[in-house]
Amino acid sequence: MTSMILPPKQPAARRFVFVAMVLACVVLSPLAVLSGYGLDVITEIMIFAIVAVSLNLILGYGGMVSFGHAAFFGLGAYATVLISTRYDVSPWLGLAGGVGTATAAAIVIGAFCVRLGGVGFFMMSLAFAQLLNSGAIKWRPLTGGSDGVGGLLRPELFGFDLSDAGPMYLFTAAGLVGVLLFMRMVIASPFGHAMVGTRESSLRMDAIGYQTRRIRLAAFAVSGAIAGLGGALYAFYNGFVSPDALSFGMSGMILLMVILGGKGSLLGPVLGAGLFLSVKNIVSTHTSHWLLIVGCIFVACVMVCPDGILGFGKRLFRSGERR
Amino acid sequence: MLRLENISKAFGSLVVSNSVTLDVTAGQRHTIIGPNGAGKTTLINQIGGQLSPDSGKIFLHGQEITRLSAPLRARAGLARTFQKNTLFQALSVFENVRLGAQAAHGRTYDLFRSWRSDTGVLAQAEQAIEQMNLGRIAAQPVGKLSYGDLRQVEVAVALATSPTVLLLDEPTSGLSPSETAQMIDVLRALPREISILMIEHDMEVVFSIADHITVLYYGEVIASGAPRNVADDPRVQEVYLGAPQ
Amino acid sequence: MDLFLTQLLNGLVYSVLLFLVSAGLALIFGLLGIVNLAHGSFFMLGGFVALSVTAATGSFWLAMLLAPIPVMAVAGLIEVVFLRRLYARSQLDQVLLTFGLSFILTDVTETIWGKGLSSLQEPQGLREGVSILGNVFPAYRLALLAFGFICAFAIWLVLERTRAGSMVRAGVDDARTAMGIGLNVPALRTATFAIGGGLAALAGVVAGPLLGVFSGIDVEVLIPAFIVVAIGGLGSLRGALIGSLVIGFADTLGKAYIPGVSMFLIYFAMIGILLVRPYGLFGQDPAGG
Amino acid sequence: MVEKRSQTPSATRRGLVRGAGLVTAGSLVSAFPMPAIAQVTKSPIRIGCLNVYNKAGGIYGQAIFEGLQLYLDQVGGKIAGRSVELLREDDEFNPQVALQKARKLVESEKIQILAGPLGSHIAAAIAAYMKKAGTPWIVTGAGSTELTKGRLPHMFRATFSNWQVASTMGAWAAANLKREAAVIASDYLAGHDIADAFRDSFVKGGGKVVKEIFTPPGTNDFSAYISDLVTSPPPMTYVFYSGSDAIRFVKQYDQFGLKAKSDLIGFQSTLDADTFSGQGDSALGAISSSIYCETLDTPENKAYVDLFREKKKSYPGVFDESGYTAMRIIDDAAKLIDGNVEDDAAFAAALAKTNIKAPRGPVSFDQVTHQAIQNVYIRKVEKVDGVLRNEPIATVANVGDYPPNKA
Repeated sequence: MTSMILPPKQPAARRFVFVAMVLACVVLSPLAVLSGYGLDVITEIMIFAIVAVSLNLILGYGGMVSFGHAAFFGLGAYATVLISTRYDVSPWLGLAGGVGTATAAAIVIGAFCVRLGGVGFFMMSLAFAQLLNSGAIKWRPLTGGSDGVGGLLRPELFGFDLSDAGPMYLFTAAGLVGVLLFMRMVIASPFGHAMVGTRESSLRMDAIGYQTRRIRLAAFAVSGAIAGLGGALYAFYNGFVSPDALSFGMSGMILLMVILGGKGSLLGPVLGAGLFLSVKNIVSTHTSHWLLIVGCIFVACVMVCPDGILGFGKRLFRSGERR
Repeated sequence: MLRLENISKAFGSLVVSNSVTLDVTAGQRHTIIGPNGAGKTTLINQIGGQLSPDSGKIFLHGQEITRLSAPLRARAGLARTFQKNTLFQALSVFENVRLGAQAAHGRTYDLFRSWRSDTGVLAQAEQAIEQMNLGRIAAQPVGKLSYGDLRQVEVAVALATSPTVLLLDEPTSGLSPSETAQMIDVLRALPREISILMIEHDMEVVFSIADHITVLYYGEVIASGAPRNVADDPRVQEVYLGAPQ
Repeated sequence: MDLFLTQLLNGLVYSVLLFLVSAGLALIFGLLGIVNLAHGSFFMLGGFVALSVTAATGSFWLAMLLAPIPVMAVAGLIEVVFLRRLYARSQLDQVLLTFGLSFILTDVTETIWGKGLSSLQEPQGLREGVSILGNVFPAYRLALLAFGFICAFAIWLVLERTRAGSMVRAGVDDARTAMGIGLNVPALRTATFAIGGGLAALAGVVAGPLLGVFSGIDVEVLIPAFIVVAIGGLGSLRGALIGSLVIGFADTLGKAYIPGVSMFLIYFAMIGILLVRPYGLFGQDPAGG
Repeated sequence: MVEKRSQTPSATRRGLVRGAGLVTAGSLVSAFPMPAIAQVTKSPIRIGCLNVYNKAGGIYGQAIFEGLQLYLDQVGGKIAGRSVELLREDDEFNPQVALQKARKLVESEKIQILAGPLGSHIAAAIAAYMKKAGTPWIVTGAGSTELTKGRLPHMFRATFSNWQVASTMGAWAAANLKREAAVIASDYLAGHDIADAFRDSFVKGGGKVVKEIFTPPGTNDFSAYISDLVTSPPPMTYVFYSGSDAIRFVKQYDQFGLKAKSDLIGFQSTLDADTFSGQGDSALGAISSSIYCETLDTPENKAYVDLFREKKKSYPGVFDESGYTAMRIIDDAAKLIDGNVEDDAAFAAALAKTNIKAPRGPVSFDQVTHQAIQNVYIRKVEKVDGVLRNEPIATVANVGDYPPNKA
C-alpha cells in the first residue's frame, strides 16, 4: 500500500503496553486512596460514562439526536432488577436479560425512529421514552409504580462479593474499559465509517449503495445494548430502580454529559460524565442553587465550546502550538 | 445497458418528464443537453432512484429497476454524481472515496475489524484516486477543498463503486477552462467497460466526449442521435439558438 | 347534562389550554426553526408575575395585561444575547441552549418567589358555576374556552392579514430575500421570539386558576405542548390547534372511560401520527418536495 | 458491646470514631489516651438531613429542614453541650439518588444521626442500607404504614404513619359524618396506603366506599374525574393529594360545584397550612385528620406558633412541626447520654425513651416498631381574620402503630 494516502499507523506493541500500564494505574489508584463512599462515587461515574458513550455512538458518530436515551438505560435496569427478584434467578441472568431487553427494545424503537431525521427523530425518541416512563409508573404490579422496585442483591464474581465497594468498582471499571475498547474498534471498523458517512450525507450514502436506514438501525441497536449494559450495572450498583431512570430529565442528563465532554470523540463522554457528576456531588451539598449551576454549564458549553471540553482543550492546545 | 421507457413525472401541474424514452448502449458516451428547466436533473434523479417516476419503466442490464431503492440500484452497478455538494464534509478525500469502494466490495456490517484490514477496498479506492489524479489532496478534508477539486472527487467517489453505468450531473459546471480541460481528459480516459450518461451545458465538453446526444426540452425528448445529426436538427437549432437563422 | 357531553366540554377546555401553551412554541419553531425547551419556563414566569401583580393590585385582568410584558423582555433578551449567535449552528445546539436556560429560569424563579405552592384566583364574576342543562360547569372554564378561540383567531388574523404578519412570513420563507427587500430580519426574529414567550406567559396567567402557580409546572406543561406540536406539525399554528384538540380529547376521554391506558394514549397518538406523517399533520418537509 | 466491636472490625475512620465512643460509654478508658476522647466529645454533632429540596415535594423537604433549624436556633445551636452541624443532602425524590446520598452522609460525612426523608419510597430504598450501617435514623416525613413493620432497631418515626392518620379519619367519619363515601387518591404507594387504611376503618365503622379513583401523580386537569363524580355525587369524598395536586383538586372540586353536593374530607396534606394560599376559599369547611393542628390551644403549641410566626407570616403545617419536634427528640436523647452520640446503640436506646410534650401534644415511641404514639386531630378549615386555618373539632388521643406491625 502507498503510505502517501493512508494515514500512518503508530507502532502498535510499545504503545499498547504503555496504554495498558497507564490504564492499570488509573483504574487501580482509587482503590488505594479511596474508601467505600469514594469508590461508590467513581463507580457511579463509570456507569454513566458507559451510558454516555453509548449515546455518543449514535449522536456523535451517527448524527442522531436522541432525547430518549434513558429508555434503554432504564429498561436495562428494570429488566435486571425484575428478572433477578421476581423470578428469583441469579443476578447474572438478570444482567444478561437487562442487556437483551434493552437491545430488543432498541431494535423495535429504532425501527420507528430511524425512519425520521432531525427533529422527527428527536420527537419520536422522546415519545417512546415517555411511553416507557408512563408504563413504569402505571404498571404497578410489575414495576412498583412511581415508588420503584428494589431488592436486588449483588452477586459474587470469582469469589469476590460485589456488594463490597472494591470488587464492584473493579467490575464496573472492567465494564467501562471493555466498552471503550469495543467502541474504539467499532469506530475504526467499516461499519463505523459507514455510520459517519450517514451522518455527513445520507443522500450520498444512498446513492453509492448503502442502505442508510439499516445502518442507522444497527447503530441504534448497538447503542441501546450498551446503554442497557449501563442500566444493568446501575441495577447492580443500586439494587433498585424507579421511573426516574426512564425520565425526560435522565435523557437530558445523559445528553448533557456527552455534549459537555465532547461528542464524536471516544473519551469525551467519559470526561463529561465524570465532570458532571463530580460537580453535582460537590455543589449540591453546598448550595441549593444547583439548577442554576447546571443551567450555566449548559449555556456556557453551547456558547463557548460546542465541541465539548475535549474539543475546547484540543483547540487551546493547537492554538498554543501555532504560536 | 440502461434503458428508459416512457418515463413521466409531474410536480402538480408542472410536467418535468414527458414520456421520456432513451437507451444507453454498452460503452456509450451519452449526453443529455437542453436549456434550463428541461428536466435533466429530474431525469437523472429518477434514474438514480432519488425520485420515483409517475409512470414508465427503467431497465438496467435488462432487469427492471423502476421500483428499486437508490442503494440497490447503486449495487446493481449504477453510480452517479451530484451537482450540489453532498460529499462527506468532515472526511478526507481518501475516506470519501474509500466509502464508495466499501459500498461495493466491503463488509459494511463488520464491527470487529479495522477498515485497514479490508485490502480489496483500499486497492479499489486507490485506483479511483489515481484515475482522477487526486493523490496530491487525498489526505485533505473535503470541507476545505476548492470547487474544482470537489467536482473531481465527485467522480472519484462514483468510480470507486466500480459502476457499469455512470451518471454525471454537469461534471464541469463552474470549472475554470484549464480545470474543464483536465476533466475532459480524465473522462475520455475512462475505460469503455463503463457506459456514461451525462448532463452537460458546455458544448465543447459535449462534442469532445459524447458519441450520442439526446436533447430534452420541457421534459420531452426532441432529438436523439449522433452528435453531427443532432446538431443539424432544425428543432434543436430552434430551441438552442432561438429563431432559425 | 349528559355525562358524555360534559366530558366533551372538559376535553375542549383542556384542548384550549394546550393550544394557548403550544401556540407560542409552534410560532417560534415555525418562524425561527428553534425547538424551545425553555417555553415551559416562560409559562411559569408568566404565572408568577401575575401572582405578584394580583397581590399588589388585586386585579386578575391587570395581571393578564401586564404579566406577559416582562416575560417578553426576558425572551427578547435571550434571543439577542444567545440565540442570535446560534442560527447558523445545528438544531442540537439550540435545543441544548434552551434546555440550559430552562434550568436557570427555574432557579431564578424559585429564588424570587420561593418554592411554595400558589394559585391565581379567578376574576370576580367568573368564580361561580354556570348551570348548563342541570349541571354546574365552572364559569371560568367557559370563559377560557372563548378566550382560547379568540386568541387563535387573533393570531391567525395578525399573521395572515396584517403587514407585520406578512413581514414575519417573508422573513421565514427566505431570510436573504427578506433582507434584500429591506426588512430588518434580526429585529423580526427578536420580536417573534419575544411574542412567542409572551404567548406562553399569557397562557401561564389564564391557566393559573386551574393549574396553579409553582416551580415545576414548567416541565409539566412543556411535555404535552411538545406532543401537541409534534402531532400538529412543527411550526404550524393550524397544526397546533388540531394537535391540541387531538391530545385534549384523547387525554380527557381516556381518563374518563379507559383510565387504565389513559397515560399512554397521548404517546400512542404521537407515535402513530409521526409514523404516517413524519412532520406532523400540517407540517412541511423541511427538505422540500 | 466490646464483643460487638470485635465482630465488626472496621478499618474506616468512622469505625475508629465509633470505637472511641463505645469506650467512653462503657467507661473502659484505660486503653485510650484521654486527649483523643476529649476531642471526640467536643467535635460538633453531625446530623444528616436527607430530603427533597427541589421539584414538587421540595416545599415539604424545605419545611422539615427549617423546622430542624428552628429548634436548633431556639436552643442556641447546641445540643448536650456540643455544637451541631446540619448536613443537607437533596435526594431529588429519587430513590437511587437517595441511597447514594445516604451512603455519602454515613460513610463520608460521618454523621451521627440521619433525619429524613419525605418520600416513603425513599425511606424504603435506604432502609436496608441504614440497617446495615446502624446509624440512628429519625424519620421526619415518610408515612408508609409498612416502614415500621421492618422494625429497624435504630430507626424511629417521629412523625405520622399513614395508617394512624387515615384510619382514624375512617372510623371517625363513619361515626360522625356520612355513611357513604367515594375515595380519590394519588396513584402511588402513599395513595394506596392511605386509601386502604381509610377504607378498612370506614367499613369497619359501618360505612361503605362507593367509588375509588386513583389518578396519576402530577395530573393537570381533574375535570374528567370530577365530572364523573358530579353525575351521581357521593355524600362525601375522601381525598388524598399533596403539593400541586392538592391545590388543583380542591379548587377544581369547588369550581365544578361538587363541594356543595359532597362533603370534602381528606388526609392532612390535602388541606394543610401550606396549601391554603393556593386553594383559597375552595378549602373552606373541609375536614381533615392530622397529627398536628396549628390552632391547638396548648402552651407548647402557642409558644411554637409564635416562634414560627416570628420568621414567617404563615402558620406552620404538619411538616414544619415534624422537623421542629424531631430536633427536640434528638436533643432530649442526646442529653440523656451526655452527648455521646457516637455510640449508636446508646443513642438509639435513649431515643426509644422519648416522652415529651411537643407542639402536637404528647409523643412517645412504640417500643416494638418505634412508631411515634401521638394524638390524631380532626380539623376543619375555618376563616379567621381573613386567613384560612385548621381548627380542631375532635381529638383521638394516643394513637399507636398499625397493630399487625407489632404482631
